[in-house]
Amino acid sequence: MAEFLINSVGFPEWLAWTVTAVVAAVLILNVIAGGALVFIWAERKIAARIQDRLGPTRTGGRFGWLQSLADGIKLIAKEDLMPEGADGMLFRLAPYVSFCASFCAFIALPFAFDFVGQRLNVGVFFVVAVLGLEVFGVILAGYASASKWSLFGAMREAAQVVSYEVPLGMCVVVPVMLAGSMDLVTIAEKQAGWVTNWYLFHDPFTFVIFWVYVTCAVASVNRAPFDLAEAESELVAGFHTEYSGLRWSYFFMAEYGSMFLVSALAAVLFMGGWNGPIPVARLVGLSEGTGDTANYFVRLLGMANLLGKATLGVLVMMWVRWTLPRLRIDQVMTTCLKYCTPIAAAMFAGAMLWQLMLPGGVAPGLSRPAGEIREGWLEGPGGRSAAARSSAVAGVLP
Amino acid sequence: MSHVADDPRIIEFDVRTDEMLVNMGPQHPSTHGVLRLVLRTDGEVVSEVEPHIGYLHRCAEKIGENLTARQWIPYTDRMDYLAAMNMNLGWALAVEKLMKYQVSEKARHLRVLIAELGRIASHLVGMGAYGLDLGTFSPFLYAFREREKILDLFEEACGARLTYSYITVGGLTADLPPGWLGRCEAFLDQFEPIIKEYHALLTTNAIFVKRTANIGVMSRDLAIEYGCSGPVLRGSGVDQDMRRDGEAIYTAMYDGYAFEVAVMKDGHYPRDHEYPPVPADAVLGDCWHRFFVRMLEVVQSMDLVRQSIDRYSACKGPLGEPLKLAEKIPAGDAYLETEAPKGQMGFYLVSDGSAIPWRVRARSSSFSNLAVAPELCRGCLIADVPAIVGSLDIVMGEIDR
Amino acid sequence: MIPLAAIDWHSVFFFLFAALACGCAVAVVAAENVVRMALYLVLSLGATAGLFFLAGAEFVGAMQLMIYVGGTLVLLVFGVMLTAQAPFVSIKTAPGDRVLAGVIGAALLAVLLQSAFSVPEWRKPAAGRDGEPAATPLGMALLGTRVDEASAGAPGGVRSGYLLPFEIVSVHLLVVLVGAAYLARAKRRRTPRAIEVAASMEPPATVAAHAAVGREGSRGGSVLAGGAR
Amino acid sequence: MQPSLSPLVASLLTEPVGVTHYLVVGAILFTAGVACMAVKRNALGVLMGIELVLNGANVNFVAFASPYLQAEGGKSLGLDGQAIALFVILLAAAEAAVALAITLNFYNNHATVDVDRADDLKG
Amino acid sequence: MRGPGFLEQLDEALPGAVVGRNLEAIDPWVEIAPERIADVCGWLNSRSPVRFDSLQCMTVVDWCEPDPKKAAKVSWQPHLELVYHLWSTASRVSLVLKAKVPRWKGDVPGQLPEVPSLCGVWRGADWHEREVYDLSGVWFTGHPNLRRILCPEDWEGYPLRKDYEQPLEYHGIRGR
Repeated sequence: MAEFLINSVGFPEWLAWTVTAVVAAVLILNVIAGGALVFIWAERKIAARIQDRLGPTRTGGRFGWLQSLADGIKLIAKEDLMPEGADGMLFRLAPYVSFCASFCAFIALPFAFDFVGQRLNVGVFFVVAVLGLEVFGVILAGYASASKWSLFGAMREAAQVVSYEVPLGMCVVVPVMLAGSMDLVTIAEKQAGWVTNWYLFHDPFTFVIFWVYVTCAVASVNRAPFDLAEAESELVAGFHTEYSGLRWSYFFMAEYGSMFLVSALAAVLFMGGWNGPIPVARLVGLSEGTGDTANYFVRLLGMANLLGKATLGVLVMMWVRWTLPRLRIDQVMTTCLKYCTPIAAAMFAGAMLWQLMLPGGVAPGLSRPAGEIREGWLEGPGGRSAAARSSAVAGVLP
Repeated sequence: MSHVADDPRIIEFDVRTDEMLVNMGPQHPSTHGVLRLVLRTDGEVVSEVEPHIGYLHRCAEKIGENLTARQWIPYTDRMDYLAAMNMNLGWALAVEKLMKYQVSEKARHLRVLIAELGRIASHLVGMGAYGLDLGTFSPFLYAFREREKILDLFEEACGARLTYSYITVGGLTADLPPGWLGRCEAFLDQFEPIIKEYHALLTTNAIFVKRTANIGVMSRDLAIEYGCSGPVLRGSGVDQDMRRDGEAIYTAMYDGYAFEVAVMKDGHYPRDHEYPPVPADAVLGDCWHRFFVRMLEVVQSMDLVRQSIDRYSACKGPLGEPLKLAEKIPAGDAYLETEAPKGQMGFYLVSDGSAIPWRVRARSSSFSNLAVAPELCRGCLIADVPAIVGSLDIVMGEIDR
Repeated sequence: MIPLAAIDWHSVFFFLFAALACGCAVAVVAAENVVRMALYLVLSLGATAGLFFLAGAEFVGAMQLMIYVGGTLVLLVFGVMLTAQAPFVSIKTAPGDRVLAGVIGAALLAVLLQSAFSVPEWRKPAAGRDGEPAATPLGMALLGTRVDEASAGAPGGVRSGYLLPFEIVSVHLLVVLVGAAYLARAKRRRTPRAIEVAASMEPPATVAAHAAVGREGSRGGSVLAGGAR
Repeated sequence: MQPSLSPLVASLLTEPVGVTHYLVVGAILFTAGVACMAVKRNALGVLMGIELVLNGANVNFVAFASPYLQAEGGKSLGLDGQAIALFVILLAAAEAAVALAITLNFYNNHATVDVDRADDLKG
Repeated sequence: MRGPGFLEQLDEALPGAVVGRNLEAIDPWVEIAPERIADVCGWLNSRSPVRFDSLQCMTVVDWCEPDPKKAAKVSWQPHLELVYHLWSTASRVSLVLKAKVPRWKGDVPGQLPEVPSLCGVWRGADWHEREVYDLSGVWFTGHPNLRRILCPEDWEGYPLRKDYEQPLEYHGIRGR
């Protein structure tokens, strides 16, 4: 976009970049805020349909489209209560900490080739790391609320999220290993083409680890059946028991933001990102580099593809939530430590051996002399830009 | 600071923590009304639970000393308001026992029909609310969907949807409207396959089993000693059902009806229907068995309703009028326990010969069933408390009266 | 007024993060409440991660976020909560200690700042910025293969990587994990779980045996009325 | 913007940051950490001070390692600096785990986290 | 083991405990000396040929006519009558025990009559006795936790007594 502004519109460079940055930030913010509205509406509709109800029907026309907006307005107008014994500063700060963490992770999430807030060569890592920060808001909320139920919720969330980061990290490492890069764009591009190129179907180990990832992702964003931090039948509402109004809605936006994020991450890591099951763009002759407009169109298509996959993931989470009972905290921890972690570790090892043993695998430093790798690295074909660098490494590795 | 280790079984290695007193209720989503549980917890582990009741106390017994026996019927509605028909029946039978009154054959079968439908409705709520306690919302609404249909039938029969006052002293307030039986049978036919869905969603669900199997195990002796009754007692393997074992005036109502008490005998449940197998983790007397007994009783009640429909329609002649509102009751006292959905509902009536009872007493099953909760919850996790209390299927209206 | 075009946004973000990091670090010292201290520390370390990103050390920055902020500090907050009883949430510091710490801190800061400004080359960076993605070379270095430019001039062409330190650190982490788990143990009594209570009670009589007893009385009714029935 | 302040601010905002800038931040973090260790009586506060100190050191390592911040022709530490920073982060995690375990043990035995009360070995 | 023969066994085991009986009533009952009630229940629970293993219901009937005109016509003296409904799970039979106690101990208003607690016999008696104490005002000696259960802890009076008068106000809430 910046190049377009500079070259076609004639903006000075600084202005072009500023405008680009602002637009990107606003877009991401809107994806979270707007996405949360849509997803809340969807959740209500889906829950209603699962339960033989209709859900919202009136607000904003036939399907209650504007129900969540109306709710949002109600929340803004609602009195913002704070318990007497609460730690005021932390209590006020906590929702924003949660929301910011969820928001920040979107910076590195690519929506299509080059449709990314900031392309980081450690993108996967960044997303997972920042997502883990959301727990701080929850802990602070639980502590600052001066309510025992909130504290219970916060402690559960802390224990749960920190534990689930271990298997989640292991699951995420597998596609990284297959792609030979931690750059989300590179990982997605490696899966371009037909559905068989998806890492989900790369080998049996990745197929299994995808489901481990799904479990851990659901747990790490606190959705049923792992929603212990806000278990309403046990802890009233868990960490946000004492919250009301706009601050409470920030927690909600953070929750839906993270749900979308982990789904999008799953799509990028395992399901080809913006590369669909069928390479439509390539089949009809629209591929990268056939001109600016066509290129742009392809990317828009890719973005729709990714958004579709991520939304599907979110919908599955909703489906699960309205179907399954909730686990107990010790069972949640058992699931993590006794099942998810060992399975993830075993699948990781399996995928590694698969790469090593079978032709076409990547085994850096083992199959080639170190000097050769270094030479390849230094004299990569694609010039000296960062993106080209990573592809150079990927290219030089067998 | 030194700690004396006396029994290796009760020594745990953990971080030093402090006990915390937590109020669960009276405004809490999972306490089935206005029950207040004071939990003494150590982290997630509950060391002591103390139920505080009385938030719904409406002095029903005192009111009963100022009304005639039939006038008190609406107050029985408000005891177990989820099975008001069965409450009406219990009181009506207790008064009839003291008066040595026998209702007509047609009224008898109609009473069975209504009472068993009431049992289905109550168990549906119990089942759905239990799902809610365990964090799954949908079965609750599935249960309510079917209960609504029963309430529609009740509404047609007596005009009310919650507090019916339909069964009354000396019979029932009115006969069924025309076509009612057909609609009732249609409901049963439609409802029967749905039970499989409930089993799929809850009974056999892996997470549900994990949450309920081997949780809150109540031994047979504990259940009996606390005077537990109904599915709570049968869930512990005690073969007792007042419809079969009760007093003559009550069991006579079920004379000729074929039903098998839903209790685990010799390691298995009655096998007159397709039931899911008992999971390996489940222990007799745990939450799962209490829940399962309720599910079995729904099927059993459907059978009974079908039988009663046949018998009722075979009865010729009038239903018979109920007793006068201010009918004098002979002096004396009588106590009768009936098998309400939640357990044995006992009514005790002392009369001095006038129309107004001298003393009225309602012995509710939930009262005794809840009294065990502290025993069951000792040492469980916080998440188990709703699971255990929910499996007792209490109704506060009945406990506090 | 500075023309917007002249602003070096890299520097602006640097100052933003630097101010956050330093401000929160000072706030950690100044805060009395231990939970707030933890919050400030989180913000300070998070901002430092931002500085790492700005310095081109993306992998280190992400590591900082993941391990330091996401792991270590959650652990720390856990510790705070476990010990956060009213008297310990804010333990007051003696004013004398504060003054002393201020003096020593100021002296230390003066020395450090002096050394920071002492080398002129450190103050004038090159205008053109060209970094390399460090994640892959770093990963390879940890596996024992150096592919970065710095190694190009080294004798023999390839310098050794960090395989040994990497392994040592992994073993170290394992040892620490075990050690920490061992240290944090404490003996404590607890009430036996309901299951154990149930297990220690006499086993329930079999239903069959019970049923045999039950057959004695056929129907309900008073024990006293038996003769009449 | 005040005219007197303007040149300094302008020079700060328009010129690229160098190693010195990072070193200053590192120094402040380090000093804050040291002060924290000295001042706090809560064992966890002391622990936080240690984290700050390690973090201050890390800032320096990363600054020296960064090719972005070097002067023309200056040689950066390169990967070595980043690797050391990584090891510091890992070891800080290990250190925090052990220190926390010690703190909790101390709390178990003394029912306080005040380090001034840990004087059992005092003669 | 049913019928009057059962009573003879009880008499034999605990002579003097049974002070009255009515076997012709709808629910035949036995009257027990109130101070012996725990012994009798202990015997019934553990040593009797028919094991009464659960206490189903327990209540108090207040025989007192507050209206002096009507009081002149009644045939009984004012007293409290405790009624215990026992149930034998094994034999599926019930038993009604009654015990008469004065309305006030030593006829001093405010002094609750005392009866031995049955908590040692059946743990389920706990709540029943608390309710009786709360609503009818009988003190159960040996009860581990005899507090009000349905009414608030600071409630005054015993609502199920016939001469109970509703308070005019309770914590600022109008009563009448």
